[in-house]
Amino acid sequence: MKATCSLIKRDGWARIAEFDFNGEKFQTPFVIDIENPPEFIDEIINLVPYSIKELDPQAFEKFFVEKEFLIASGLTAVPPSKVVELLIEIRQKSLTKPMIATAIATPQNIPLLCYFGVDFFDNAMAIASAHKGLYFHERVLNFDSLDELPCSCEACRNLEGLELLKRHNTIKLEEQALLVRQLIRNESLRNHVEVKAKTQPELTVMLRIADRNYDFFEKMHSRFKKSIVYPTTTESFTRMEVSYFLQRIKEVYEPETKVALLLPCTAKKPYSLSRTHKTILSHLGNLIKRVDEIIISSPLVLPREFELCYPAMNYDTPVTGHWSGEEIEFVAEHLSSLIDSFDYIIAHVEGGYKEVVREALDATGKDASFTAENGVTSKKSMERLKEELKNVEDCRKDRYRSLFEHMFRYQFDLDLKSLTKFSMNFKGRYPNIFATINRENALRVDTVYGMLDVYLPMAEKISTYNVEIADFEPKGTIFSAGIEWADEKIRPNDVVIFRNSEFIGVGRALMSGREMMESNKGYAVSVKRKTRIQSD
Amino acid sequence: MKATCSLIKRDGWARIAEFDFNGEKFQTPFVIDIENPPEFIDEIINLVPYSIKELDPQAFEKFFVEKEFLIASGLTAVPPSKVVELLIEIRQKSLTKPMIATAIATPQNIPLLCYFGVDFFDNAMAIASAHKGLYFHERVLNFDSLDELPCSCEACRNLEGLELLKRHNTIKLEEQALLVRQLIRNESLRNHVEVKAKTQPELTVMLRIADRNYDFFEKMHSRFKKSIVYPTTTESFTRMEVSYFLQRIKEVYEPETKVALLLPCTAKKPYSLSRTHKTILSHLGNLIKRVDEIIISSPLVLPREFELCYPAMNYDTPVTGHWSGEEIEFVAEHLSSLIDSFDYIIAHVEGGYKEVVREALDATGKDASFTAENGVTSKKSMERLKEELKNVEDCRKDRYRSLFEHMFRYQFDLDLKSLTKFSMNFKGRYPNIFATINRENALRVDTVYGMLDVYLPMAEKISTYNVEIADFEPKGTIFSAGIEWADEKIRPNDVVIFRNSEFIGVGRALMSGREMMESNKGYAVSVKRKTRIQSD
Amino acid sequence: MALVMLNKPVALWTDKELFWERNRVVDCITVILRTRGCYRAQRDPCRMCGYSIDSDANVTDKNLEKQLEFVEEEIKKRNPKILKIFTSGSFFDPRETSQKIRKKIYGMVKEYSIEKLIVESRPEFIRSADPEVYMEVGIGLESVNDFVRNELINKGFSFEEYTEAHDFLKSIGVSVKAYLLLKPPFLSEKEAIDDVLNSINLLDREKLADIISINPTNIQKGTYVERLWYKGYFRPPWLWSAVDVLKNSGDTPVICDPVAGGKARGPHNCYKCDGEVVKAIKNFSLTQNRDVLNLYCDCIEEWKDYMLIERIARLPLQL
Amino acid sequence: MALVMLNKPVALWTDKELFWERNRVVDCITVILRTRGCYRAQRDPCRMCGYSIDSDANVTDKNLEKQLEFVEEEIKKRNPKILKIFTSGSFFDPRETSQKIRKKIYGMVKEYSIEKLIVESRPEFIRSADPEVYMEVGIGLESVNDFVRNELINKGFSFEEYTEAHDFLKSIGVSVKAYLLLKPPFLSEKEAIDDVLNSINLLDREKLADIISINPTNIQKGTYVERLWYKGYFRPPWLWSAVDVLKNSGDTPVICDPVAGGKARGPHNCYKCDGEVVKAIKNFSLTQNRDVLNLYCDCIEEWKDYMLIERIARLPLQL
Repeated sequence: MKATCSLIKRDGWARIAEFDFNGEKFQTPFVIDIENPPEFIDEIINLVPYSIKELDPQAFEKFFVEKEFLIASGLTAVPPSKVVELLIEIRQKSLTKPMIATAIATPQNIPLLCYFGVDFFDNAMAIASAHKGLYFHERVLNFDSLDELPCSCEACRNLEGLELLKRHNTIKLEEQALLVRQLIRNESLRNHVEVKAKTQPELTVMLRIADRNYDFFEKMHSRFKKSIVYPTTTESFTRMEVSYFLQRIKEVYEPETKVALLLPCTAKKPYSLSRTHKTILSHLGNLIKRVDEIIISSPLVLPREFELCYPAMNYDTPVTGHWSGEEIEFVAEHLSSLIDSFDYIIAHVEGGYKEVVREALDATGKDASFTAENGVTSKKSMERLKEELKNVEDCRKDRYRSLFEHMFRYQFDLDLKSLTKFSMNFKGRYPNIFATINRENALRVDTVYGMLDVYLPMAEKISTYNVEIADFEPKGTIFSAGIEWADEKIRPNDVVIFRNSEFIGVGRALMSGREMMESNKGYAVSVKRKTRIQSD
Repeated sequence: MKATCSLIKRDGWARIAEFDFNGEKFQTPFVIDIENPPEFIDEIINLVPYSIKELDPQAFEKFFVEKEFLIASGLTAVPPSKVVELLIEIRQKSLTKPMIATAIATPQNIPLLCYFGVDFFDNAMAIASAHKGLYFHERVLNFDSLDELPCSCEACRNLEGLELLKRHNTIKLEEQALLVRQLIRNESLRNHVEVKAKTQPELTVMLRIADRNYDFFEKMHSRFKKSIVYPTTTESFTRMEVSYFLQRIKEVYEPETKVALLLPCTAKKPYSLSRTHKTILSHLGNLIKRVDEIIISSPLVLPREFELCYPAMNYDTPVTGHWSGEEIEFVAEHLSSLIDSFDYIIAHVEGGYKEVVREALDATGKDASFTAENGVTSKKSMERLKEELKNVEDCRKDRYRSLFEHMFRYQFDLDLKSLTKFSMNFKGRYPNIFATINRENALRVDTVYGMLDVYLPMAEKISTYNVEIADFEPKGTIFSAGIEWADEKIRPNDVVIFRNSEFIGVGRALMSGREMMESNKGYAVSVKRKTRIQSD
Repeated sequence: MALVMLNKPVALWTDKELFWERNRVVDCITVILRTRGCYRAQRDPCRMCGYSIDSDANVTDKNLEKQLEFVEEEIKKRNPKILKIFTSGSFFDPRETSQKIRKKIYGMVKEYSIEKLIVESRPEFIRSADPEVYMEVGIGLESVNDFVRNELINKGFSFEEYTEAHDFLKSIGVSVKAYLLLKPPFLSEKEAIDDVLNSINLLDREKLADIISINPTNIQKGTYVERLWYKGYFRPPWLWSAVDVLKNSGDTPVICDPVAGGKARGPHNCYKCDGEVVKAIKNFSLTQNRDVLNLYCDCIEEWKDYMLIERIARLPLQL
Repeated sequence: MALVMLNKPVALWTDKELFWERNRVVDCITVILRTRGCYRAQRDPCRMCGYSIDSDANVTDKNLEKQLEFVEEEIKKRNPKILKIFTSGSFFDPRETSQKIRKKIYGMVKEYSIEKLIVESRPEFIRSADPEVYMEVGIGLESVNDFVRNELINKGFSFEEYTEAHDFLKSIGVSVKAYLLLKPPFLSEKEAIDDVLNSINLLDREKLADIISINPTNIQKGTYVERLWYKGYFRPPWLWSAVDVLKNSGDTPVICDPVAGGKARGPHNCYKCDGEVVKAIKNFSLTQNRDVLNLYCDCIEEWKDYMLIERIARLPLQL
């Protein structure tokens, strides 16, 4: 039996895909009913479970046969850290093959398993649980102890006893799979994964260990998303959205001055449109151009240049006024590397922010003057800050230019200045700003995704994140079948430049670059704009 | 309209109660359907919302009338910290009155609101959300973006459009209320609250701020429970089960020797039945009686004497092998106060545990020898530990006696030694052990609740946690109507001694002591055993 | 403030108005004179009233004369049948418009054959009028319910004071227009509708007004209601509520001009149907034809539920 | 190990046994001799076999003679119709029971008028027997499927070797009992049932056994299967599976004695009905009456679902 995979939507390794098994179609994540299995069930059955590998590598070698499915079986017999290892090992065998985790699905673990790239589940655990009197819900409940059923599914309303339990438990799995599908569409699965991981210590362990596998998750990590990051828990600090960003800004940050001005974050995004930042900025006027601004938040810390870059625009932290020791340590560490190249620091912060700065100063051995007192916008604070800045060497940082250059480097790994030979101008009302060349739009800040959008005149100049397509006129969506070559750096949601002999255009990647080359079906690039190549 | 309240079951401030409004009965937590409201609705309607107090105290004074209900209204207009303040303020007005939080309930916040003692909710937010196209689920979803409905409730299966949304959203509230009811029955609401708090930053903030209100939550805190603590998140460290325990053991700990032996925790509970501890203890033989043992875990740290005490028997921590800075700090702080009275420390620990010990030593200025190397049960480790103990002054700690004395002090605030004049003997197979006086059972370790159970000969000697009841023969359950006086220290689940002129007995409290006196209906004490008082 | 401002009315515009006594629609000039303003405005203002912003303590009779000259010019140009003179206070309060100024206005009305003069006043000042000028006096009754009027709105006069003023005006042949406030602070949407309908009902039954004007609350700068609104405690009424009130009024003519209708600070529905509904309300106000109020939009369902929600929530739910 | 142990059989007990050729139930003595054990046990044992624990490399003919003396005493006391001699290996393997010992046994059978001698052997050793003793030889065929027998169980002989041994034995008038293993490692519950039924079917159709004995896998100390079981990769079969097999067997008599039945390490159901079901299986083994297998317990539903679950899970779900 041959399976074909058409990718519909990715959120990291989690995906909605349509699998076709000899004409029968299944959209993932999908829960197989073992009482009424699909025809492809034989592709999932192997003699030994995958995890036997640990106990008896020879038996595994001898009896485990690779099939159309990537089969993650026997996971209940190994500890959480091993489950993570096996899932990652299995998922990496193929980008396109369907992956099933057998006999393990519960409403609690489905989101996390999808996060590892599992496509198919079954209701074995649901049925086994039913026989043990376990009733699936947001927590697993004891059926016999229930006075009333906290559910209005068809099973709970029409069935009784064992039949009710089996069907209800299965429905809860299906609901969870459908919920995950929706969250993939919203690009917000991770928030949900973090919540569900809290329901059981083993899931918490799995998630914590998962986050140590940066390389695996980075391969499918969307660098730009339309969803919001809710850093409500410890694991939020180690999620890809945060790790990648903090890592990447360090790689591409090029401050222009020798003095860093540290400012506190604000609930409103972008920060510079908040009341606090507006007050400070308008008070300082041109003085602000003498320094490089760095905004301290939790878990993010970033130069002003990245405040429109995902996820700086798209996070909402719970603020109690109290910084935990861990938060301070985490943020201070990242702040340290950002301030490393500066001669002097002006820290216009108070409270927990100040503790962060102190720790970063200790780590770097830098000096700083603290200018805030009784609120960062108090009269005294503002005066002291102004005085401090007056002593700084004059400089004329161009805010928009710097922002575009940084975001461009972050996104394309290219130097905008040299590409455009300084011919760029800027327009628009912050944050909806444009870079133009010869009065034509070249780049635009896409505030939904926190990235730069590219216009055709600029597209031609971008040599990275390119996709070569077959000779057809691209319309709407480019399918992976039509892709000849793709930059391996490409991740889902990246802005890509596609070309063939006749056309050049700009699109949004829906797959990773490697996936574009490896898969034969599915949505690869959504076309934003294109043009016929001018033959000269 | 008069409401009467019969308490059925408490889990902290959250409760299942039956309210009777002129003959119409409602079991809480209950969600009012505003499209089809109960007759008592007028008791909930006030001219101004409670939270107007903040904006205009005069309007509040003038227009807010106290009614049969404690009305927490207008909460959506104030920040999370204020919501917490108001909820606590309102709940404290009465232990028996029904409390409603109006126009705020979502499936996400119901558990937390119940945790504050809210009894009634309404579906105003559910309906308002429906009109905005919001579809309630574990996350709030956008109805229009749903390809398939991840729910099989009657609304999703039979209705369409707005009617579907309104009904579905309401059903999700009702399901959540029923789920909470079940979790109250299981005494495990807090685990769920911690999970749900992760769905939204404001709820995370509310929970964090809630935990700063120790005094409020302590008033209804069950010191002993049958449920498991899953410390999967930062907020688990500040939950009452942990805070109270760590605080209380410090108050009642009385080490007998001058040397503390620090040991690592184990997944199996009680620790002393784990393979690791069994190995160590059997290896040391009588030497162990020369020291006081302290077990280091996260977030708990406790003398061996409390290993059967809730929640030391009843927690399951996610273990990745990595201790976070915050964990180390937290545990070290509590360890510091436990080791303060010792002359010398033997730390038989490695890895993260060692870091904890180092930090505690720094804080207390104590010395320690570290005896473990390559595993705490390695041959070398065991030998070094033994050598170390041989140098310690001989002592003959009686393990059972010490355990009973500590648990007794923890539970009743009384000195068992002087109460029993040293006449006690011990029997049973650990952890199911008994203290006897004149061969009669006096005390028993109740391993389900992690507490001491009391037999009648002992009951007479206990002067605290007493309840005076009216003159009737207590059977099964004592209702609060029959209670004349109760020790204010009593919390739900406490073992209490009840008496009247004819009977004395032992029961389990189902309410707090104050509540027993203030309420006229409801389950107050469940009778375990009783006897007619011998008249001499 | 420059003197020149004191010499100009706050505003002046031409409009169509129902001449209800004659059952026809005529041209009308509306003038808002800048006066010293309502005597309560500074000390103890009504919770929704922001008109003090249009008044100035420095206004003298001289200024008012100048303002009237300006009005006269307009009258000459437009030749209206009805003249409305509003003062952001009480026309009959001598601190706002002195006897002298009032006489000047009566004179203008007669000179230019204006058929009707419409003014506004709190009831306590209503003691006299020019019997030769056909007048209509608008009184901000707001509600027949003393609790609503005085506790919620802070109006500071009783229903009895209103009826006395009404009876006096009728006795000298002056028409009375009662203003009713649709949605005072603290009343929920439905309670507000009920209160207005209750007022209409009583006024109609007892013939205590010749015409009733419904004012849906709008958020005026610097008012108490604005604070409520800003903090999330108040939503201006739905236009559907005004429609509902108009549909269920009695025999007494009822008009309504929804100030800021369809705006966030004014009465509004879903913002999609608002234009149409405002137009219908205005149309009804001119024609008293209930048929024009047969309107539909999807948001009518939301409005119905909103009434249930606000009843228990005591504030609008912001989503 | 003390010498005295080598001089006593591992075990000896009296039991009822179906004398199937005569269709009656008779007294039977079963002896497990301590021999050097199966030659494969140390090098390359079957995955479920823990019998090596009952053997000892030091056993000599002297010891075996002593053991037989012990047996003889018992025979004198009990006077059984059937004698079963098991060696934790192969009766015909001269390394276990030499020609001399075997002769001694044949002699005992004749001397005490025992009507039938039952022994066990791997097929490769079956080359001769005493024509004067009525014998039945049990062969651990386990499955007719070579893959199952050799890959999964590691038995190390082919089906052909079995049929050759069978044909030889039949040619000299010896009965053949085929042992079938119910649930080898790695087969799921249902696959295991199907495999046994497939084996029964073939043996029955081709008349390749006189009697079939079903051995539900039990967890023996020190075995590969024990490791699987300990780590959560194996569950002994349900007794319902044995019942199912027995119910669906053919004309060849089928017996089953579920070792450790109803225990965690043996075939079991829900532990509530196990006693009754084991009894019924034993009863059937004596009577071949299928009616005794009409049993019911709630857990039969769980067993049915368990078959579906284990098929996909490839291990038991521990809850």
